[in-house]
Amino acid sequence: MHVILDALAMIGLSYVMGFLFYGFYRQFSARVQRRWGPSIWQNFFDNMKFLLKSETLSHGPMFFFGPMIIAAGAITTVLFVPFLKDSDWLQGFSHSGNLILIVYLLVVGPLGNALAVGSSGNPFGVMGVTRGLTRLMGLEVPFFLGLALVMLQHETTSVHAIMAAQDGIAQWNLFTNPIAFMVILLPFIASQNASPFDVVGAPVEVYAGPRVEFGGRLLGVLMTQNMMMTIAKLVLVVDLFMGGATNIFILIAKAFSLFLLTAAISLAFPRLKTEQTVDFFWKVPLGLGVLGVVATVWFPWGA
Amino acid sequence: MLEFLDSPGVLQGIYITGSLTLFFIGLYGLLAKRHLLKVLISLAVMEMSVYLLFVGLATSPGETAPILADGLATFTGMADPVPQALTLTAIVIGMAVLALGVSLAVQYHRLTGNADIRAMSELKDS
Amino acid sequence: MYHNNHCEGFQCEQRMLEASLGEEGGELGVLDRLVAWMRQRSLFVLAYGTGCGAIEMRPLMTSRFDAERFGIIGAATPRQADVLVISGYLAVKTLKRVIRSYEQMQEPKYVIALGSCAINGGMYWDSYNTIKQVDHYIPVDMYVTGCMPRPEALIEGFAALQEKIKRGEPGGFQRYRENIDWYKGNQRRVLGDNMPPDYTYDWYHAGGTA
Amino acid sequence: MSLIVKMLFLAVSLSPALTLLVWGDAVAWPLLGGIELTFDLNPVSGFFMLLLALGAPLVALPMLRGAHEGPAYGLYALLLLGMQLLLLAGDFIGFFVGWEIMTWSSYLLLLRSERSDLEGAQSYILFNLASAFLLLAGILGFYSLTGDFRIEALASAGPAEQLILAALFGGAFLIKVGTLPLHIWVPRAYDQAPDTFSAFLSALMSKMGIYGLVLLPTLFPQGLAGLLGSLLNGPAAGYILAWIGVITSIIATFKAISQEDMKRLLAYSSIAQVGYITTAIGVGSSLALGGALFQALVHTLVKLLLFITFAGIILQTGQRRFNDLGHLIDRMPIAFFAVLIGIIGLAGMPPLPGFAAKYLIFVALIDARWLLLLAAMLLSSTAAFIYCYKLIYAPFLGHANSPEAKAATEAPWPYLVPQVMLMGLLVLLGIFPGLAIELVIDPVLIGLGMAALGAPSPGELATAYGGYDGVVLMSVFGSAFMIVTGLFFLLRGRMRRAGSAYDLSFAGEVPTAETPLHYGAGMGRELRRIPLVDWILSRTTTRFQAGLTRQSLAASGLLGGLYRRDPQTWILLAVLLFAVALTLMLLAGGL
Amino acid sequence: MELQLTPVWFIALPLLVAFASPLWVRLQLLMPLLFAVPLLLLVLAISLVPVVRAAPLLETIVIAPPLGIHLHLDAAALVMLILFNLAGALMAAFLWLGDTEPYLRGRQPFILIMLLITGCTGMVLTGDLFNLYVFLEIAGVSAYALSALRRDRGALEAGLKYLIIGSVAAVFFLFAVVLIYLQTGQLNMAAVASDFAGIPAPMQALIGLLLLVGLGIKAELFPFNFWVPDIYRGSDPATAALFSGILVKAFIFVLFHLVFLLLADPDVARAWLMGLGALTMLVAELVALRQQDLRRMLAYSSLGQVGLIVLALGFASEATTAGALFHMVNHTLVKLLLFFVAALMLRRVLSLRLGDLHGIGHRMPVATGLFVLGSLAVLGLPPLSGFISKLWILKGFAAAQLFWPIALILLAALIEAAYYFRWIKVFYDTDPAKAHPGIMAGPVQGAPVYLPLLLIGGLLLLFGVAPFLLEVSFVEGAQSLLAREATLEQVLGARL
Repeated sequence: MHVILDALAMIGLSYVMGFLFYGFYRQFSARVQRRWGPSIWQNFFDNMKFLLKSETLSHGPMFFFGPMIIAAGAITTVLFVPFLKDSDWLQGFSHSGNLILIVYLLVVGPLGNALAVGSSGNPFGVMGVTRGLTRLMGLEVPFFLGLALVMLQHETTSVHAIMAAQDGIAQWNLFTNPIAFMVILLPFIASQNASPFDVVGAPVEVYAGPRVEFGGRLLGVLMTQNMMMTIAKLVLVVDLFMGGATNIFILIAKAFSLFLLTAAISLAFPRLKTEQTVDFFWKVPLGLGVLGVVATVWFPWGA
Repeated sequence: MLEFLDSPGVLQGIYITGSLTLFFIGLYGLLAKRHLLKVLISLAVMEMSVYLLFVGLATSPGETAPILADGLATFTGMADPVPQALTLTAIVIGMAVLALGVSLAVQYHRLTGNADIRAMSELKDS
Repeated sequence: MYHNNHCEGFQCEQRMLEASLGEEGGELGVLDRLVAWMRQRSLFVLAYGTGCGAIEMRPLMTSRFDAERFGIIGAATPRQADVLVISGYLAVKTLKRVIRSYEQMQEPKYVIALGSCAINGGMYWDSYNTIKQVDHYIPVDMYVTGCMPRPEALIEGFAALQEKIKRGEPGGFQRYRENIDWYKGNQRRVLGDNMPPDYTYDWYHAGGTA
Repeated sequence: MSLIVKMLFLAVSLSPALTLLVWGDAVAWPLLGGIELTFDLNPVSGFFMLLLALGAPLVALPMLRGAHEGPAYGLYALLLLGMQLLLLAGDFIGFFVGWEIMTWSSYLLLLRSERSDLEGAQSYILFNLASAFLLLAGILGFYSLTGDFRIEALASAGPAEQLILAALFGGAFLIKVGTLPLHIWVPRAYDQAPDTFSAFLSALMSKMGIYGLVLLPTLFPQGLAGLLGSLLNGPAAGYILAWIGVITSIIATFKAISQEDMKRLLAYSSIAQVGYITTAIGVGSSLALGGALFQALVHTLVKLLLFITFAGIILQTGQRRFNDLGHLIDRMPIAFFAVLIGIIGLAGMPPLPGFAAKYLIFVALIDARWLLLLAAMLLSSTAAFIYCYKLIYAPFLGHANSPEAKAATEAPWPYLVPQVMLMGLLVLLGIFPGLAIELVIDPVLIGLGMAALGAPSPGELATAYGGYDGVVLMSVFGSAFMIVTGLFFLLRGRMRRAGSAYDLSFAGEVPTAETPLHYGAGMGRELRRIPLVDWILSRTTTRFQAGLTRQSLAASGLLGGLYRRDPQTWILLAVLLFAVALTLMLLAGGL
Repeated sequence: MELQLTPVWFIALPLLVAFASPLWVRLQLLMPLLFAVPLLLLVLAISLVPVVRAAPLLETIVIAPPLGIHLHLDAAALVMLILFNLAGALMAAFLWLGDTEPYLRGRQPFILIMLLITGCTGMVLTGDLFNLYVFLEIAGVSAYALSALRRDRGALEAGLKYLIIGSVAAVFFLFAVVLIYLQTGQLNMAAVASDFAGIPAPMQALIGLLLLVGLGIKAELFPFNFWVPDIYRGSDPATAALFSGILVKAFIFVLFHLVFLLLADPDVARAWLMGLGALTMLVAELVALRQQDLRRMLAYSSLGQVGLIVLALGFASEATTAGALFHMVNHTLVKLLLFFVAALMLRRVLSLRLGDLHGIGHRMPVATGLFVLGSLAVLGLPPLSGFISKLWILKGFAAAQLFWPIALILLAALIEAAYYFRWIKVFYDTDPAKAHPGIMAGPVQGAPVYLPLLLIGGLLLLFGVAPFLLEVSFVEGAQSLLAREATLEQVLGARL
C-alpha cells in the first residue's frame, strides 16, 4: 500500500512540477522577449485539451502503443529516481535500480515512441527520429562521461549512496567535482530537448519531427510524459550534484534553481543544426570530460 | 719431336682442354641453335665430351687395354677398366636418349611442320 | 457519388445555420463546461498561409500582439492544430490543400475566414480561379472581415471563437460531418477530378466511430 | 528416406547438448611424437559448449526446411564436430584441429549459397586461415618455450617472448572475431552465407574467437597484467586490447548504420558487439569477464534470433535490401516481435539482458578507472540505437516498397519455433539476470580462478558498485504500461483508424504509392555531415586489400614469366647460376 | 628352389615383367599385371619391414662393395619403396578400372610405367654412383616417353622439352660422377663418402654444384624447375601423377641421400638446400596464384610441396626429416588423387581450363569432393594427414628454436590456400551464367574408377587421424638417413 501511494505521489508530483516548470519557462521566455506571456497553467491547459480531444487518429497498433511505451518508460524512470534523501517517501523503486539503469531508462521511452513514428509511415517523422537518435549519440557520450566521473568519485552506481555522501553544501558534487557538472550541463539541456539543441522537435518552424503524425489524445500522452521525464532528469541531477533534498520544498527549490540555470542558457542561444550539435558535443563537453579524466583519474591532484 | 706430348700432364691438359672445348661447343649449340635436331646433336656432343674427359683422364700413356687375353695374366700396365666400362654403358644410354629424342622431334615435325625449339608454345596458356 | 442530397444551394445553407440556433452553454454539464473551458484556453493554429492575410498572422506571435497570452500558438502539422485560419483569397489550387489539411485536423477543430477575399471573393470576385465563398467548401466558424483586417481584428476574432467554444456551441466540424455530401458536392464542382482523397468522407459514412 | 536423414541431422545438431550433459572423464588420443590430444570439459569450455548446445539445433531446424541437402547436413555435422573438439581440447593441437575443421567445413557450407562470390569466399577462407596460421605460429612458439602442447600457464618466459606469444595468439583470435582492420571478411561472409547459416557464423563461430581470447590471459603467469604491467586499475596490455575492441565497435557501428542490406548491417553490428566483448576481456577483472561472458551469451541469443528472423523474411520476400521492404508488421507480426526483442537486446536496453551485460562492463571499466574507454564504448553503444532503429523500421514499418513485401506472409514454422524460443529465453534472462550469473557465469569465473559475482536473488544483478533488480524493473514497467493504456481508454473520445497508409500529414499534399515515403535506406546518410563520422565512413580497408591482391598477382605474373620461357632460356639460367655460384664459391674458398 | 626375399626383386621383377610384355599382350594380362606387380612388391616390402628394422639389408651383386655394385635397403629406402609400389598399384588400378584412353592401356605404357618404377626403385636402393646414373637415365627415358605418349602436339612438345632438360641434368650428373671417380677412384657411395673429405676444396665445390644442378633440375628445385609446369601441362594427368608422385620423390631422396652421405658436416649444404627449398616453395606458390589450367596449377603446387620437403630435409634434424618423409608420402598420395581427379574431369569436360570448369562440382560431385579432400590435405588442414606431417616438420623447427622456416611455411600455405580455394570456389560456382553446360561433354565415368581415389582419400584420413601407425617407420627412416657413420661402417665393414 505504501509502495502504491508512494508511486502515485511521485507520479503526481512529477506531473505537477512538470507543467508548472514548463509554464514558468514559457512565461520566463515571454518576459525575456518583452511579452506578457501565457499563464503559468498554460501547459496544463494544452495538455488537457489534447487529452480531451474527441478524435484521435491512429495508424495501427504499433502507432498506438508507442506513446503508451514512452509513457510507461517515463513513469518507470520517475519511479527509479529517488526524489528525497533519508525519507521513506518519494523513493519509488529506486533501491532496485542504479544510475546507469536510469540513464538507459531515459532512452527506453523515446525508442518505443520511435517505433510508433515509424509505424505511421510518415517520412518526416522518421527523419525527426533519426535526428533525435543522432543528437542522442552526441549528447550521451559527454553526459555519461560526466556521470561516470561522479560514479568513480564515489565508487558506486547507486544514486542513494551518491546522495548520502553529500552531507553539507561543501560536499555537493557541484563543488567537489565541478568538472563533472560542467561536462554534463550542456548535454543535460539537450536531453531536455531544450534550445539550443531542439532542432529534433523543431516546434512550429519545421514540418518534421517525431510528432508530425500524432494528434489528439496520443499527443496529450506524449506531452504528459515529456513533463514527467523533465522532472525526473532534473531531480536526478539534483540528487547527483546538489546533495538531493530532504523534503519536497527543498527539492522543488533545488530543482527550480537548476531549471532556472538551464532555462537561462536555453534562452540565450539560437538553435543548432543536428550535425552542429553532435560536433559541438564531441568537441567541447567531451573535450572537457577528457580533460577532467586526465586531471582527476590519471593525475589526481589529491593523491 | 712431339714426345713432350706423351708426358701425362700435357696429355691430360690436352684432354681437358679438348673435352671442355667440345663441352662448350655443345653448350653453345644447345643454347643458340633453334632447330630441334641441332639441339639434340649439341646434347650428344656435350655428353660425348664428358665421355672423352672420363676415358682420357682415367688412362695414362702406355697403358694397354684392360683385357686379359693373349697370355696376359696380370693387371699390370693396364688402364683402369672401370671408366671404359662405364663409358660404354653411358654411350648406350646416351644413344637411347638421342634416339628417343630424334624420333619425338621427327614426329613433332610431321605433326606441326615445325622444328623450331623456341616456337614450341602449345603449353603456355596462362 | 455524393448521395443523401435532400437540399440544394441556399436552402442547405439556411438549414445549416438554423440548426445551431437556440443552443446555449447553460445546457452543458459541469464536466462539459470544464472541458469546453480547457479547449478554448488552448488553441493551436495551423501555420498555413494561403494568401496575403498570412502577413497579418505573423505579428500575432510577436511581442507586440503576443497571442500566446490567450493560449494561441502555432502548430506545424494539421494533426496537432485546432484552428485553421484561411488567411486571404483561396485559389483553386490552394483549396485542395486547405480541404486536405482541414480533414487531417482532429476534432474539435475550427476555421476562421480572414478577410473579404475568403468570405465573399472580395476584390477577386470575378477571378476565374479564386474561390469566392470558402464556407461552401469547408465550414467556417468565425468570419473576420476587412481587407486586410489588422492583427487586432484577428485577435478579436479569436476571442470571439474562444467565447463560442466556451459556450459549447456546436463547431463547424459538426456541420461538416452532417452535411458532408453537400460540401463534397461543392468541392467537386470546383476541383473536378482533382479531389483530395475520400478518407474523411468514407469515415463519416462508415459511421465515424471507433 | 529423406525424412530419416533429416531426423538424424536434427539428432546430430543436438550433439553439443549431449556432450554437455553426459561428458565423463578426460579422453586422450595419441597422435605421434609424444603429442597426445586430450579432451575434457571444463567450466570455461562448458560455457561455450552451452552456447553451442543452444544454437546448433535452433539453426539446424530452419536448415531442414525444403529440399533434402545431404552435403550441407554433413558439413554442418563436421562443423559441430570441429567446434566441439575445439572446446573440449586440453592441448593446443586438439584446439587447432578443431579450429581448422571448423574453418574449412564452414567455408564449404558458405560455398553452398547462391550469393557467394569469389571475393567473399576468398576473403573468408584466407582471413580465417591467416588467423589459424597465426594461431599455429603461436602454438609453435609456445612449444618452443615449454616443449609441450598442453594448454596451461607458461612456467617461465622472458617478457619479450610473452609479448610475441600474446601478439600471435591475440592476432589469431582478433581476426576470428573480426577486429578492425582485419574485419573485411566478416560482412562479406555473413552477407553471402546461406541465410540461416549466417546465424551460426555470427552467433556461434565468432564466439570461438572469444573463447580463445578468454583463454589467452590464462597462458601467462600473471595474466594480462604480467605482460606490460598495469595502468590505473587494470592491466596495461589489456588497455591496448580494450582500445582495439572499442575502436572496432565504434567504426563497425558507423559502418553498420550506413549499410543498405539487412545482413550486412547485422554483420557489422556483430563486429561491434564482439568488440565490446574484446574490450571487457581486456579489462580482465572478474566483473569485466562476467560482463564479457554475459555479453557473449546475449549476443549469441540475439544474433541467432535476428539472423533467423531475417532469413525468414528473405525466404518469404526474396528481398534483402532495406529499400525493398517495409510495412511487414501486419503480415509478419511474430517476426516483428522477434526483431523488436532482438534489437532491444542488441542495443542493451533494459529490461532485456543486453543491459545486464553492458552494466557489468561499464562497472568494470569504472572499477578499472578507464573512463575514456567507457566514453568511447558509450559512443558506439548509443550510435547503435540508430542502426537498431533502422533494423526494425525499414523492414517492418513505413511503407511496403516491393510487390513481394506487399504480399508476404509469416515464415514457415521451422523459422518461427526458434524465434519464439529465443524470444522467451531473452525475456527470461532479462527478468532474471541473477539466475544467469549464478548458473552460467559464476562457474566459468571460478574455473578461471576469479572471484564469483554472485547474485542475492534470481532477479537481482549485484556488484560492489550497486545493482538492479530485473523482476522489479519488469513489473514496474509492465504495470505502468498497462495502467497508462487503461487510463487512455477511460478518456472520452474516439479513435479513428487512418483511412489508408497514405493518409499522412504531408504539407497538404497527397502522397501516393509512387511517392518515395520510405526512409529506410537513406537513414543515417545525414550522419556524414558530422566530420568524425564522415571520416570513418569514407575510409575502407577494401582498397588496401585489393591492392595487396593486385600486388601479389603482379609478383606472381613477374615470377611466372620465368616459367613461360623456352627450354634454352631455362638451361642458360641454370648454367649461368652454376657459373656464378662456382665463381663465388671458389673466390670464397680462395680468399 | 627357394625364392629368397631380397631387395633385388624390387628391380628384377618389374624389369622381367616389362620385357616379357608381348606375352602379356597375348594373354590379355597387361592391366592385371600392371596392378599385380607393384602390389606384390608392396606386400614384399611390407613383409620386409621387421627385417629391415632389425638391420638394413645389404644385397651384393657379384662382387662385394666397394668394387661391386650393391643394393642398400635401409628403413628410409623401405619407406620409399612402399610408397612407390603403393603409388604404382594405385595408378595401375586407376588405369585399369577407368575408361582409360587407349594410349594409356597398351604395351608401351605398360613397359614405360614398369621401367619408371624400376628406375625410381633402383635409384633409391643402389649404393653405387654409376649405377645411380643408369637408373636415373632409365627413369628419365621412360618419363620422357611417357609424357609424349599421347602423340599430339602438346604431348610431343612436353616430351621433347622434358628430354632436352632431362639430358642436360643427366650430363651434369654424369660430369659429377666422372669427377668423383677421377678424384677418389671409387664409385661406391660409402667408399666415396669416406674419401670425399680428402678431395681439394675447389673440386669439392665443383662436384657439389654439379650434383646440385643435375639433381636440382631433376628434383625440381627453384632456379632449375622452370620446365615442370610445361611437362605436367602437356602430359596426361595420370602420368603427371606419376611424375609428381614417384619420380620427384625419388630424386629428392637421392639428392639428400648423397648430401647426408657425402658430407660429414651437413651444415655446408644446409644453408644451400634450405634456401633453395624456401625459394622453391615461395616462388611456386606465388606463381600458382595466376594459373588458369588445372594441370599447371597442380604442377606449381607440386613444386611448392617439393620446396617444403627440401626445406625440411635440408635442416636435417630427426623431427624435420621424419616429417619430411611423411610429407613425401602424403604428397604422393595427394597428388595422385588430385591428378586422377583432373584426369576424370578432363575426360568429362575435355578441358582443364578454369573457365571451363565452372560449376563442375554439381556435375561430378564425388570427383570434386575428392578434389576438395585432396586440397585440404595438401594445404595441411586437419584432420587429414598433410596436417600431421606439416606439424611434425614445424615442430622440429620449433624445437630447434628456428622460426624463419615456420613463418615461411605458414605464409606459403596461406598463398597455397588462396589458389586452391579459388579453384574450389569455381568448381562449386552456382552462377548459371558462367557455367558451360554441355560444352565438350565427354562420357560419364563408371563407379569403379573411383575406387582407387576413395582408397587414397581413406588413407589420407586414416594417416591424419592415426598417424602413430606410421610413426616408427618414419622415425627409423629419418635415423637411417641421417646416420652417416653407421651406414659407412656397415657398407665398408662388409667389405673388410
